[in-house]
Amino acid sequence: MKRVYLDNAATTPILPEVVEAMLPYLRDAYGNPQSLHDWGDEARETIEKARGRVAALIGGQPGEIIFTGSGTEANNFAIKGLAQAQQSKGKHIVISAIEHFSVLHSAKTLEKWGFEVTQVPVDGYGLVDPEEVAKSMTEDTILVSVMHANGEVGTIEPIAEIAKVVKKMGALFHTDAVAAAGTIPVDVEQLGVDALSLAANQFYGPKGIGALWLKKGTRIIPFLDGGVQEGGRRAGTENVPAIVGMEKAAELAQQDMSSRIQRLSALREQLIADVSSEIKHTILTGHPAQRLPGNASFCIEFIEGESMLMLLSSKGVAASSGSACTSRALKASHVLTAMGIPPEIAQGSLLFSLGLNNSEEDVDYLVEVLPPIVDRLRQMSPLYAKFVKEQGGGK
Amino acid sequence: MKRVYLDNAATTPILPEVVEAMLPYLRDAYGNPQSLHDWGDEARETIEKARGRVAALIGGQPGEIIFTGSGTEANNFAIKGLAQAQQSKGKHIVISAIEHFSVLHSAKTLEKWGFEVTQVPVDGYGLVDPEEVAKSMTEDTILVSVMHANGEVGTIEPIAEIAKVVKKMGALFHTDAVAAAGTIPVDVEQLGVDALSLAANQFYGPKGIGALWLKKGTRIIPFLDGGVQEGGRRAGTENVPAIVGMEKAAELAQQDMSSRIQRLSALREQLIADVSSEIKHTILTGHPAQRLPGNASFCIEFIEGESMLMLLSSKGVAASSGSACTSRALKASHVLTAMGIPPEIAQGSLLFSLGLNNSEEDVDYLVEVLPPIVDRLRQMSPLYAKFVKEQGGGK
Amino acid sequence: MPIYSEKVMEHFMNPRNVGEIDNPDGVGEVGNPVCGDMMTFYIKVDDNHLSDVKFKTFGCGAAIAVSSIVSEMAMGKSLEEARKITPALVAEELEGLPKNKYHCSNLGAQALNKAIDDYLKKQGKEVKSRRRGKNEKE
Amino acid sequence: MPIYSEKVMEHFMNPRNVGEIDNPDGVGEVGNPVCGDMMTFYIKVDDNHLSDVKFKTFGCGAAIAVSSIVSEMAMGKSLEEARKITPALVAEELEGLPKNKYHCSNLGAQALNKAIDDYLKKQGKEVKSRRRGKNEKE
Ligand SMILES: Cc1ncc(COP(=O)(O)O)c(C=O)c1O
Ligand SMILES: Cc1ncc(COP(=O)(O)O)c(C=O)c1O
Repeated sequence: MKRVYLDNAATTPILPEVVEAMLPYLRDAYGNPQSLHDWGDEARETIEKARGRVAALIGGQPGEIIFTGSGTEANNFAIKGLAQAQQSKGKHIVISAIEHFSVLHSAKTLEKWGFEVTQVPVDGYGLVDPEEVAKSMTEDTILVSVMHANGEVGTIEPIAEIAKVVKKMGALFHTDAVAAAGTIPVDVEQLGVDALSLAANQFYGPKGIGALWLKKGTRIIPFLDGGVQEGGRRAGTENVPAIVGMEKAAELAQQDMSSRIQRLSALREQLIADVSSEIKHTILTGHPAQRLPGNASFCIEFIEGESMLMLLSSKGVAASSGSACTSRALKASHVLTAMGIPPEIAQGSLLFSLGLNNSEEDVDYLVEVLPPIVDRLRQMSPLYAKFVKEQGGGK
Repeated sequence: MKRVYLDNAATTPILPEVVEAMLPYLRDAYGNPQSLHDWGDEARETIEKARGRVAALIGGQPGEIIFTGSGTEANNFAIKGLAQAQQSKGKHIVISAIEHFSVLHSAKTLEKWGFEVTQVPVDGYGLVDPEEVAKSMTEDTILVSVMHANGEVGTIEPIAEIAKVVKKMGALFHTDAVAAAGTIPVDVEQLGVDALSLAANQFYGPKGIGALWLKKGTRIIPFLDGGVQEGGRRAGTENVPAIVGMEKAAELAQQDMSSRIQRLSALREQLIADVSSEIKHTILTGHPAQRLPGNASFCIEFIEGESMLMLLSSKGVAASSGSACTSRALKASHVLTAMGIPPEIAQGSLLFSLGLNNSEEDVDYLVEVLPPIVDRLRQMSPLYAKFVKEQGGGK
Repeated sequence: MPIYSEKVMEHFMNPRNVGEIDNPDGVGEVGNPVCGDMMTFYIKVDDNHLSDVKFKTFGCGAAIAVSSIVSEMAMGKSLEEARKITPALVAEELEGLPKNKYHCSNLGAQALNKAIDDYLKKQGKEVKSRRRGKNEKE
Repeated sequence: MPIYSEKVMEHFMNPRNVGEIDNPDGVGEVGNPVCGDMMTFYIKVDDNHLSDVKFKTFGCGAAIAVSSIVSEMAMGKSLEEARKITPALVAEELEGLPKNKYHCSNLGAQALNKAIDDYLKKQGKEVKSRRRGKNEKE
């Protein structure tokens, strides 16, 4: 059976070059970067070189990169560590309503710790309005965090504009660029942010490795307490092979970024056009233009996401959904909800995220298998039956 | 030049079988265990199988294993998460004076959060006395953490005895078994603990993966906030290849444990005997019998550790030291200090940690190159000159 | 490791008795799309037995499989026996359901029960109607 | 990436002027083993110039390399010139030192200065002794 992976937002495959780069560090170069001998020297040199390459991907300085174990950890570190470091100045935090759970739930923890958190709403495209951010800030605001791009609906936020209003009000600005870095151009200087999270498994690097870029001179309270690794800011034996993998992935991402964007955007446009024309009552979610190159996210009316995923899976196609039924907690995606999408529509959420190993054929295959699946589920759907009756009645 | 790695306490090499087991998950099986499709199903199945094997290594149940990004993270999670979950019952924590920094500094953070921490002293061998633990506990004590084995001096603590007194007093007991699990038999049932940390890179598995074993029913506040991974207790995309690596390493460790212990203990005894007889004024640190199989730690009098490491390194030998000069903060190891070793003696700290790829030849080589190094540094040492003069004067 | 048992998958992939019944003797609708799942059961009753059961379902894989197996379990049963199809029985018949999907097995049993209620209510009504001679007009 | 420069390594591996001087003209001892490093410098002075410099050092690689280069820098210099060997100069001469090892370059310069102080003090003493006719006895 044909197998088509259209779930690159969940995790990308690792590029063969990246695995090759990691292998020596899984095999022979096993030293601990903290050790005072040849093995340690080599490991130290290796991760310092990697730090430079990862910094270069986002226009930062090597000394500003702190490696973490995931994007989630980078976000926990940034939100909790920056808030704690600033708490003598104020205890108010602002985040957007569509942040990833690793930001959202870190902010919830801060609330338990006595901080106050304001969520800024988004519009129907998932866009954060810099004016809204300004309005939500007070004298007491020490930290604002708005994600660079949303992996679920693809919308890219106006980070530079938001940064301007945040800096004017004198707060720190963090952006979760886990879905953006390595995929679209991200430059910390141009963005004007103080901290930025990224993760390798979003740009064809390995799992288990992320980074927090922290502007030089910015104080942060360590999240992982322990040894003196990462300049005393993130304890734990450095994950050398994964760091090397992130380095290689960053290098390739930087090198091929524009051609990747071109290819993926073209595929995405093809997918969006074909799905929209082949399947009636389909809504494109997220911003039509300001969106991640590989992101094609929809709501398919009258049917539910999980059952679509299961039937797609039976045809070898991997995708994802923000429907309530696909979440452990049985709640529709907070992102779709914040965008004002009614719950019964959000139930039909279906996300295709294209990646480097997708081709036009994959899109063609999807467009071949998806309509019968939708048909079949709609034939089974009491909602669709009602709709048809009402339509018929309306004739 | 001959190269001899005697720094397995810093990190072990990865076994070839472990790398082989990881490769498919670095290459083709890149799915995210949270995804609802074949790629996700496979990844989920893979980590659940691994959970069982890792649990088996320490006599636990699969559902009791929470994978983390390192031993450090497991310790941060345990100390902070258990204390926070129990804080309505009391705010007093007890740890030993020789805990790893990831426990020690997590406890410091708890102090900042309003908890009170008592450090239990150790004897000259680095042993914690269960009686001392009992004495240090109060009505308000909610959590006690004593490490299973100390990686620096090799001493193995009487965990089961300590657990008894802790449970009698009604507190939770966590043990940092990072240096013990996979190296010596560790059984959570026999130990009677509530939580136990372990890390793969201490038993020939990959870096960047550890686990917290948490007794069923024990409440903990998540450390990494975010998604619902690991039953909602540890957010972040699961590091599938590393988890598989840990699984394989755990399997091999369990299977070969007694033969490994036999081999390493024999090598260690040879090393200790030879170094002690070849080099005068050498002190074995840690417990002479109750010690990790591969650990041979000394203080070499009149000279300093870093300079020994550098000269050993020039002969291809990798080792480590707890001297002040080898630490970033220029403080002698708190472990040696807590054991009552005077600072000028602690400066001569030298740790050889043997591993699976060491042979008798390696020990012979060490015993050949070390004495001239010590001689040379003693010839340079004003302390040694004084000692010799005093000895001469005493004749 | 698929989240569903083979039996769930089999019923999801090949659901029995999908559809509506023209002029059903009873209809039961439970859930709503806002909560995630919605099921409508249609029944035909002959001689106090379910001679036909059909359903339409909006919802997850579990909801569809539950609907299918409930329809299968109910088919041909007397109304009293059909009432005995509990959520637990449904889950068992499906060789288990993920914890967070148990509510789907509730929904299936509920929808069937509601359809039977509806039938009984209609029966009562019709009897009443007959008394008022209303039925004859139709 | 070794933590030390090549120059540090070269001096550490092949330290110049290790040892003691019999009947030195001046001795300077700084540091103590409790803090980590200890250095003793011995000097011979001829015609206001350092005709010989030797040292013994207990300490890290940096401490040994610093001792070695200080001894080399001082050798043959006039006392006044030798006084100008500052910690910064020592670090520069060694092509840099890790931040947490700067104190070692302090120690080296201090030990040399102490030895010169000791020489000058002894000189004063000896002059005084001579006056008292003490020196002749020896
Ligand atoms: C925007 C964003 N932030 C954070 C994360 C968390 O990444 P991880 O689960 O790899 O830690 C994700 C994951 O997809 C993401 O899309
Ligand atoms: C006893 C003990 N606990 C915790 C750790 C921390 O491990 P890591 O630095 O890999 O997180 C170590 C590391 O050697 C250790 O020996």
